[in-house]
Amino acid sequence: MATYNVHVTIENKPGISDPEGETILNDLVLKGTHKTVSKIKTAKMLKFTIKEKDKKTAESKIKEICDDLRIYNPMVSKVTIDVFDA
Amino acid sequence: MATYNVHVTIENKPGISDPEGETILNDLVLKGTHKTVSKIKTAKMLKFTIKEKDKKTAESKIKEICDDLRIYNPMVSKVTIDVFDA
Amino acid sequence: MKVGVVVFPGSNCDRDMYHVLTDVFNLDAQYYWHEKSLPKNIDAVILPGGFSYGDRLRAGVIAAHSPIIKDVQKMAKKGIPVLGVCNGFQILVESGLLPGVLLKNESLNFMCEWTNLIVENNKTPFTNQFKLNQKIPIPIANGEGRYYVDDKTLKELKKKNQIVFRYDEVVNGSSNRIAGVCNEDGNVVGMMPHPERAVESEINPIDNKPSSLIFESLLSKMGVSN
Amino acid sequence: MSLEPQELSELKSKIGREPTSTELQIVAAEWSEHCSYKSSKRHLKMLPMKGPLVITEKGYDSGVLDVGDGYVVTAHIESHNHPSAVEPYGGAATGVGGVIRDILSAGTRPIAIFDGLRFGDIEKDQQARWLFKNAVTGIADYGNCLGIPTIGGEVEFDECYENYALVDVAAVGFGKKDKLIKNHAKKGDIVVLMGGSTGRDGIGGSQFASDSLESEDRSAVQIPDPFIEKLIIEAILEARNENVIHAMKDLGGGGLSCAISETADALEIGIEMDVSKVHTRESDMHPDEIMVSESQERMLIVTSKTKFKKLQEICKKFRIRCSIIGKVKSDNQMHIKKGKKTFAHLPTDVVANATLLDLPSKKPSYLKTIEKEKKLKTISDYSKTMMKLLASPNIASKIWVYGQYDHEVGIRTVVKPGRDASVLRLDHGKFLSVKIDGNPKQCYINPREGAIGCFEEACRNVVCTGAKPIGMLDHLQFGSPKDPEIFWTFLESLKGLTDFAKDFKIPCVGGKVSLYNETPVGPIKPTPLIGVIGLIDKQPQIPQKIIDGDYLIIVGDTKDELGGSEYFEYIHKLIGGKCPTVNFSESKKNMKSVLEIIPKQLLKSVHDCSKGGLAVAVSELSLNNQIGCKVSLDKVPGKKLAVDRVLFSESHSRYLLIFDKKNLSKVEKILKKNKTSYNIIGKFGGDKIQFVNGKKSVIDLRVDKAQKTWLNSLRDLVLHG
Ligand SMILES: Nc1ncnc2c1ncn2[C@@H]1O[C@H](COP(=O)(O)OP(=O)(O)O)[C@@H](O)[C@H]1O
Ligand SMILES: [Mg+2]
Repeated sequence: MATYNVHVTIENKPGISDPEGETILNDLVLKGTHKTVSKIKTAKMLKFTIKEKDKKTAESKIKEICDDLRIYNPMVSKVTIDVFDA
Repeated sequence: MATYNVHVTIENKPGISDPEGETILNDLVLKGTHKTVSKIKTAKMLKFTIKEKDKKTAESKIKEICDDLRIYNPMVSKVTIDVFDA
Repeated sequence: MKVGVVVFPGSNCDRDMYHVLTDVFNLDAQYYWHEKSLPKNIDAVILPGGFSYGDRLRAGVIAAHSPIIKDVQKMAKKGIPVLGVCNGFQILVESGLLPGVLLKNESLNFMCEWTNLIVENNKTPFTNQFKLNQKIPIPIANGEGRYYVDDKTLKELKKKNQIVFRYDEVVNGSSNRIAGVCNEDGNVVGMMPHPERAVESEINPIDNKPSSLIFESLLSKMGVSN
Repeated sequence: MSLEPQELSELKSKIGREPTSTELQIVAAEWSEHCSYKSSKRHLKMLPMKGPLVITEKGYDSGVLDVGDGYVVTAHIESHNHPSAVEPYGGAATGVGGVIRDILSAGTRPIAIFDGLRFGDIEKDQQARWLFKNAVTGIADYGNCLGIPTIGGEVEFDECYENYALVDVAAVGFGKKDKLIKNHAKKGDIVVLMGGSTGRDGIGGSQFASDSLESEDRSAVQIPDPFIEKLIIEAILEARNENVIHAMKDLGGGGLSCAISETADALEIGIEMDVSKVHTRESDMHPDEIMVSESQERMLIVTSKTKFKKLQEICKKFRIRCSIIGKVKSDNQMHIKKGKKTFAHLPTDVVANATLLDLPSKKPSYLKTIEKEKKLKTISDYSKTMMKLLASPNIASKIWVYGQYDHEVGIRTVVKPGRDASVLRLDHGKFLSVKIDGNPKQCYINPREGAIGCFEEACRNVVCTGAKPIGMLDHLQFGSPKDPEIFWTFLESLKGLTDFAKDFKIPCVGGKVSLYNETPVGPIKPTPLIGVIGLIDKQPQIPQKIIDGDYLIIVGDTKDELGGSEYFEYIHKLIGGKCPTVNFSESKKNMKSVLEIIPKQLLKSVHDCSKGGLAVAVSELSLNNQIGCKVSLDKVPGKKLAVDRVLFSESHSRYLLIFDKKNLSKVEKILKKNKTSYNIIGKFGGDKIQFVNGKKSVIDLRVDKAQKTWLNSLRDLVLHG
């Protein structure tokens, strides 16, 4: 058994608006002197610490948790899962 | 000039509690059948799209934006910046 | 008739709802803690507002996994009236009892204000005393109240008459100004605004009669006269 | 965290030996200004604390008022200034949490929150905007999650708070008199810690609140957890109903050190405690850290061994932890152990009672000339001035703030925020009216009259709803007390408040002192904040829609008192002039008349004149009702003054009464009978706000245009800079 850090990034699917990202872009960033930024998207991340026999199991386990427990709402969001050795 | 995707991850500094992560762990994940998870930490991510002459400039520019505009409060949070080619 | 008010850790409109059911409409209401089961002979179930589990991860998602939700699902299937208000609506959506999802308000802020609803479906157990298109002055109080469905689902909702309430004006950016929906059978209703805050004239600065019809509809559905 | 040299030698002589390191930490926490009130306590005694409705009980953190029929109202006020200045979101949120637990400690359910917010100039200063925005979100997120309505408050901006923030929170509770916790304990009882885990966050917090911001310990940040707090509230109220609580105290500044020593001292017992029994967040915490940690959302409970089982059951239901950390003894000592090893063993009265200081005071030299007025620039267009004032951050509608607060939850809110005081219905048919007010601009010019003015203004607001003031909360916020000039302003404010409280027979039921409020450029202006609680026996004055033809009467004289006014400070950038003063007998007379008219249900609306003077007060009525008005300045009672003075003077004790013409003679009859100074000054109608002087138009504004500006300018400023 080994310990893994698994990062789950939850973000809006393409096509679903992200008012928070837009607000940060328009009201904060572009108001200032930082004109080279063209887009901001927000996401939420959950960092799991998990003990499994290998990286692959860790990943599939977390995938299962995300789907079963509705860690993300499939109607509007998607997840990306990245596994790292702890 | 090239376009970069810059991911800014904002999370509570070590030693500072993360009530949201704890609730997700104890009231959702551990209530189910997923006992191999030992910790969950939440973080917020901002994904910037920026045009700069090189990777390094993109990174320092984003760092500057986050500090200037108080996108995070250095007293409680730390940020990690990752730059990717778009 | 017996009405169950389900209480989750962090519910905070449970006592308000209970007061309205018992003191205003003389119903036999009872609290049910989220770990308990619902009795078989219950006549209606209400999921009140609040911040179950502190709205962590997403409003309603953790409570949707509570043991009592299985019972609510059974009751719903049997056709028993179920009402979710605010966080209760979010829980119904997250537990799959109602379609759609509730996102952060477009303003990105919590919004507490009075608004007007329009009744779009007067066939549900909570709207049968309304005329179609009747207006209801009522307060909202939520941070994640923007109802969202994709275009395809929206068409379905319209076709199956599942839109129960719409806002009279744009309030939070919700799809089609939707404020409340029901399941296909019409017995499970979810709404973001708070009827329990609007049925008493003392605290309703506009008109408490329209909101009262939500509860009177339930009474009439059960054949009880108030 | 450390004691001053003379405090250290005092401690040594009191205990007759060298203190241990843990003892030093404990005593430093408890002897800090924040916990011990060492600079202020000796003087606070002057405030009248007793009254026919006041219930006193040892060890209460909140004031208790008997509101009849077996019911009580509790109230308390707190600030979280230093933490909010560096972490506005968490600081403001945990401020709410702290004051709520004080209300809970008495065994009453919190039913309302009030917030008083002060920041630098948000028009110029991006940092002030950031502080403001995040403090508001912090309060909203915490209060909303608890399901306790935030129903009133105030917001003010002044350059003296540059790079700083004052975040004051008051709370009100309600309950049955016979369910109040009667703090008591006997030998053999056990001491229980319930709630969140003890962590390193907030270590050094109370010391931090007493130091100036420059030397602060920046690790003193607390992470709010309103979800746990909500569960604590429900668990405690259930435990109260089951009678399993003997005594209770919330953990605030100074953490366990203060809670243990103060509880033991108040109940005249000893407590032996084992730090290894405390549920900690990290496993390697030192006893010193455990004793001074200011982790939030924790309560200390004294109960008996037999009742503990029930308490444990309740905590389990609400998924909160509770651990027995100690036991009650009869030796009046606090004995802190880890397993068998002793870390501190001190007499509780030594710990809980720091030696009080008697600091020198001296009248500040700036006061000699401040009341002299400089020549004002001439204004050619008062309509423009008026629009500018309506858009100014201090006068613009605060709807952007209270619209983010759930002010309806609990279904008690009869008069909602946005008017004067807010009104709650109670379970026995009576109503409670509450408002908090401060005015540092006036307090700077005249610390005594300014403080009295805040008190009168809060009373006025409560009176506008038909309530009789029954209790007061004060929160005294000043710079460093070691500066004799600052300490003088503190004493003057306190004396003023005392005089008013005694004369009006309004007891002080609670308060707080916050000193060392210093920004990098100097001390803040004196900022006393006053909360007034009023009781309505029958029917509150609920604002009704004003319509065409309604009459407007002003009660009270308008005087040449523009020092500290928005007109002087915002329009003319002038700090100085004559501060408004309260004439006690006039003030009482006006209150009496208004309180006599309201129950007769003759009035549609009652509003007081405060910030921005008569011009702003009348405009607010117009804007809230979307109707025009025409006011004759020459009819305003008082000595003849220039038009700008009549428009913008901030004289106290003035009320606006709005009513249907048909009630005129009845209203006048009461005013005349009481020999109240008043006059009919105008009428509502049309779609313009108009002020005339004789035949001459002074102000002429379109209601719709003015309303848009007034409603949106604060939001636009916050969101778009
Ligand atoms: N920070 C705040 N939180 C909640 N309500 C607020 C806040 N600031 C202002 N309000 C509300 O807005 C209204 C006007 O406030 P204010 O101008 O301070 O009133 P007044 O001039 O009568 O003292 C009041 O009802 C007040 O309670
Ligand atoms: Mg007022």
